[in-house]
Amino acid sequence: MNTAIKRLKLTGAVALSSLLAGVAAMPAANATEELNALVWCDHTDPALIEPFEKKFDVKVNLKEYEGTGSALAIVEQSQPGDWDVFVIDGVDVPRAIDADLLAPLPADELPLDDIFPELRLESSLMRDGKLYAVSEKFGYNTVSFNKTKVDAADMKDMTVLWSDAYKGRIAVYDYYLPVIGMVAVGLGKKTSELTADDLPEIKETLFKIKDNAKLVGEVVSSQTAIATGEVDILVGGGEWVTAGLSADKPELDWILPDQGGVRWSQSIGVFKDSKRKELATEFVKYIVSPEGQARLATSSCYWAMPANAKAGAELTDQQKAALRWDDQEAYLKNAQMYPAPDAELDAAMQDLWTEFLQH
Amino acid sequence: MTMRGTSWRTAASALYAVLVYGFIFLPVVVLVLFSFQDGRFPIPPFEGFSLRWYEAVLADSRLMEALANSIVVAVGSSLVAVLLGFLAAYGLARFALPAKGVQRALLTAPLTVSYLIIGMGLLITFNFIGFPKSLLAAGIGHVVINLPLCFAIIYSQMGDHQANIEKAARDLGASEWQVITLVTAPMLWPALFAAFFLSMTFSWDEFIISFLLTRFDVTLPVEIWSLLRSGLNPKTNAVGSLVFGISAVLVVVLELVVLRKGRRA
Amino acid sequence: MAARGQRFDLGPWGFVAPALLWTAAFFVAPFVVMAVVSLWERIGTDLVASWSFANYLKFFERGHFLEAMLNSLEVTVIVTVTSILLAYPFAWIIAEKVPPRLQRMALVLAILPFWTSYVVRSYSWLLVLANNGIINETLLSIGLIAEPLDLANSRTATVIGFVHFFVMLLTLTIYANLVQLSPNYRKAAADLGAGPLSTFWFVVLPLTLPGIMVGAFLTFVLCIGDYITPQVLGGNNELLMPQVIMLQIGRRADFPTASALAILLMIVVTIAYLGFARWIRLERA
Amino acid sequence: MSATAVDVKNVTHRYEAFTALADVSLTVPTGSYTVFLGPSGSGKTTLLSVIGGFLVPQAGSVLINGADMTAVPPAKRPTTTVFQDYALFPHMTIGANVAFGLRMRGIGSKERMRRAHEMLELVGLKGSEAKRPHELSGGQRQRVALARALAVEPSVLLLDEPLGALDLKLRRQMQAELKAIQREVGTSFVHVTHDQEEAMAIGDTIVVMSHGRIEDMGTPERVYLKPATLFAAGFMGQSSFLKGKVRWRTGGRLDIETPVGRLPLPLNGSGADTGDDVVLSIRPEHFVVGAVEGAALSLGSATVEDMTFAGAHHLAVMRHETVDSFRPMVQMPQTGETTPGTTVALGVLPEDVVILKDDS
Repeated sequence: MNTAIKRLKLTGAVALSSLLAGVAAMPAANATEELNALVWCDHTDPALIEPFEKKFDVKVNLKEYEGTGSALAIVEQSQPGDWDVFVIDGVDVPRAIDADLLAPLPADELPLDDIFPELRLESSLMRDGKLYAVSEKFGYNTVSFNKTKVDAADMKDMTVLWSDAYKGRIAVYDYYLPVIGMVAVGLGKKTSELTADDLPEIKETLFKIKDNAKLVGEVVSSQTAIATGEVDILVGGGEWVTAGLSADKPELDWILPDQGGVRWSQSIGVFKDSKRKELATEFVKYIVSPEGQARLATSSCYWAMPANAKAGAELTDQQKAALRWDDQEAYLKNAQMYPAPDAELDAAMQDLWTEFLQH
Repeated sequence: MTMRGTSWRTAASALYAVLVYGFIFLPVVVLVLFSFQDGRFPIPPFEGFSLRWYEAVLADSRLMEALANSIVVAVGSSLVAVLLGFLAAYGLARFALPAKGVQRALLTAPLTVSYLIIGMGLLITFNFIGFPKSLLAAGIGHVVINLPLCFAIIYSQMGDHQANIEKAARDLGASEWQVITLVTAPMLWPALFAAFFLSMTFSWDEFIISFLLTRFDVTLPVEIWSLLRSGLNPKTNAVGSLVFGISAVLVVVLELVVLRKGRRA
Repeated sequence: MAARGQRFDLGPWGFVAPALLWTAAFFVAPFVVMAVVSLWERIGTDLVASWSFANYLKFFERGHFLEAMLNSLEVTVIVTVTSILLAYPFAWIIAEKVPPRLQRMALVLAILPFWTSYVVRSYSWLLVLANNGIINETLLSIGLIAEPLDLANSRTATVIGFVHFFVMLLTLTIYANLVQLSPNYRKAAADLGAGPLSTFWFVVLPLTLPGIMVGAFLTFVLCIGDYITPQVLGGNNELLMPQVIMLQIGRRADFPTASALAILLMIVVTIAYLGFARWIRLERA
Repeated sequence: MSATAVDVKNVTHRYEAFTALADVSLTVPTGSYTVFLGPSGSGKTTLLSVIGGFLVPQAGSVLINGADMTAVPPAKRPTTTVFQDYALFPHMTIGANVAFGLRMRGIGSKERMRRAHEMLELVGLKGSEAKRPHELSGGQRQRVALARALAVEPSVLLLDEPLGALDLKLRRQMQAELKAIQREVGTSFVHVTHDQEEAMAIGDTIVVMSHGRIEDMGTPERVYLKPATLFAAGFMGQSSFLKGKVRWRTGGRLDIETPVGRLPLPLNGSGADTGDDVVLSIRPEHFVVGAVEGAALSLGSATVEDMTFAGAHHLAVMRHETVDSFRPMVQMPQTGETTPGTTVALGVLPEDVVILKDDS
């Protein structure tokens, strides 16, 4: 008995100390400096981050979020200087500039001329001649679908989503801005001119979609739903849903309906209160460089078009096909930007969205 | 009761038990099975056996870091919770203090409040006083939820018999400190261990408080949550199966070694 | 007999104070802060100390908040009742039908899935319940159904996910109660002429009721405050209170509204506690 | 060493409305075996706690070996206690349990173990050092508790109902052993019990307590044969009581009027005086049954109502022929023809009657 207990104590002590030793050794990347970035999930791919970490002997801490509102909420819950790099929706950059969050970028050090012209977005990203953020990735919130189960021709008309043709076979991406934008486009409105007066009609349409929808989900639930056959149509989907899955699920496709679609674009900037602005700027430079762009375009969370046209040289043909590299000219023409509501309209849209979820 | 009646009842009981066990283990079996899926989707059909998702998990430095963070928080917060719970239980069980009922109610009150609300309260408060989101903040939250549990478990084991044993130690010349370290704590070892173990389990699996209160140094459940939101693949199954495997072995070993012994005692 | 504390006055507060202070600082104080903030308002990006009940009024004015509370209550009640009904016979079988030396093993086995990560467990249910998940595939292949059942992404899925967790928890608590029961009670009842059913109904059930109620209350508290299960399994087809609260925090940093909702949720739990109170002595549980 | 081990002076202690000790004074001679006897709630355990230092009385003082110990904690007193539930440390071996007090006194482990070994040998548990409390029987645990308390060589050993948890046979055996051990070590023992047979078998002095007061104190023989109070007479063994009134007292004799007639009695140590109400107490074995002759006084006759067999003798409960309230309990021979319903003549020798003040 006695020895059994001693043995037990010993085993326990050994297990615990080895555990603690392991824990202590764990944060192996004992890099000298750290960079804190607030990002969408595509930036968390080690294949994207590790080359930068190695080159600058730095540890990049990444916090992912979905939706500018969440990002601003996170910033609000932090202390000044906590954050260095900010990846934010292009249309929301003015909000960030208004809130005095961003620092000007050295425009001459960035490959601005290589950015697709539609993505330069001077009106949003620049103010008083200073550049505050640079576009890095873009794509579309339209309709993804399973072409073995759904007639691709049907998908050309967005109104099919609120008829009951595909009742119970639809999933909706749970992010209010693109989906509200899409519906607005479907209703023939301009996303850039939305006001509170447009909301009732949008609400009515959204509720019709909800009646047809099986679920409303974030990136993974909606991806899971369409990949597992839970649903056949994903409203708000696009290449970011299907491109990464193309190898395993060739039957998944996406389309820009005749009414058009919503184009999203991410941009990247440096926080004004950052204590490591130089390093942060280096990170921005890396992300918009052709190599960084190619890795970002095909990162694990979701694929989408790089903003830098030169990234094409770094991508394989198969990757480019999945991204529809060659169709971009036509697509860009038929897509509108995300809505960029002011704070009041934004709150109204979020309430609308909560009601939509609860409908 | 006839023999036939008895065996019919036994068969019905056995069937019921098998069904409930099936229900309980269904998600676990599916989880583990599809962690070996040789394809991108953890759903039928099973395409073949592969360990690639386990490799992916072990190669994922963020997951491994989160695992380490979880261990630190679970061990650390449980130690604090057990220590505070033990001291409070000792104080309340052994001394004449005013308003004992109120004190006990206060100490156990967090049991009746949802983790979400506790986490949110801490988030807002820390935000106001400028205490940064961190592993430490999450650890503090975990102590809040585990302290009542530890207190209740230990307090329930401090009866009159135990009081007499402490009295005997004092009578034989032990100082107050010696009574606690040489008699009370070792005597209550099973209760202390149970409290620690339960506390570890809860902390290990706790999501919402860690989610609200950490920034980069997230715990494993929060990292798994991020993993879930960033794409569908059997990696989630693999990490879930790993966690389950390790914990299950630990639990069974504890059951066989420690609790068996405790029962004999 | 002996007066405790009159003799060894080495500052008994020193023992109790750390835990009390911890609870005061990290439980009571945050709650007070939350109560204060709930009277403020978020206007635009600013927090305004407006000292009004606007956030509480919002709860009653806006249908979707109230609806979330009702959904939460419905789901929680369904889950609590279903879990008890499933777990009681199961615990009884383990306590009565399983040979004593195997009982602990049977019990450990019954709660082993506790130790899969909670988040992963919910996700795993999503895969089990999916249209081409294991349940639908099995039912289809044996020809029991022609079309896949709509199980995932619904209230049903949320309830199943919850029930799975709480059946394990309740089996544990009910079993503990059943084995504590002296076999002499049942012998006495049988001796006095009660059949198995009346023995159960008049003797065993009333004696185990306090234990069941403690378990039921724990289930209630944990269920009504949980975010993960409905978020992963519910498919956003309806929102429960924790989801609405998280929406306020996560998407707009509207702490005043979130605080008000949290306090309302706490009031509901407190009412439930009072309902359960006659059975519950938490600190001795 | 002082001749008085424990000197309790005017100790009073109350728990809220309940008076546990009311102005209690007593002395325990060094090297004696003293037993506190009384029903539960009589204050005997409280008194032991006061001596052991677990309780500071609200009034009065306690001297041990002549030094005032009233407010000294137990650890600093030359007393140790054997608890009713033994209070063995469940997580320690028997050896470690016995050596605990020595460890607290900073004695080296070798010496401790040697002493523990000695003590275990003394209580008849040689070689049990490595066992744990749960491996021992109740009687063995009791011995360990004794060894543990004696190991630190206290001048006074306090035993709080030490035999209460044992079965009767073991109890009688342990009584003898306790007494033998006490003689061997010479330590003063103070033993609390509610079992009067145990008290008589074991004590040099018996202290009978009731309602926080000392009712009687003396050798077992004295307390049994000449109890000082009605309570002591009733609590120590069985007695039959007969009320009476002292008609007159002359010299060493009393003439007492009772329902069964006038009884001329010697004083028998009583302080009763003319006009006092008294109670006469008679032990079962002191009744003279059948032929009441010689010096025996006649008490009239009584009918046997019930007989119980007590091994060495029978015990008869009787109803007096003329006095309904007098129900003598009478010891009858082991063998005999007396059956319920039989009427017999009763008598008693004058010197066997205990005359007590009627304080009811």
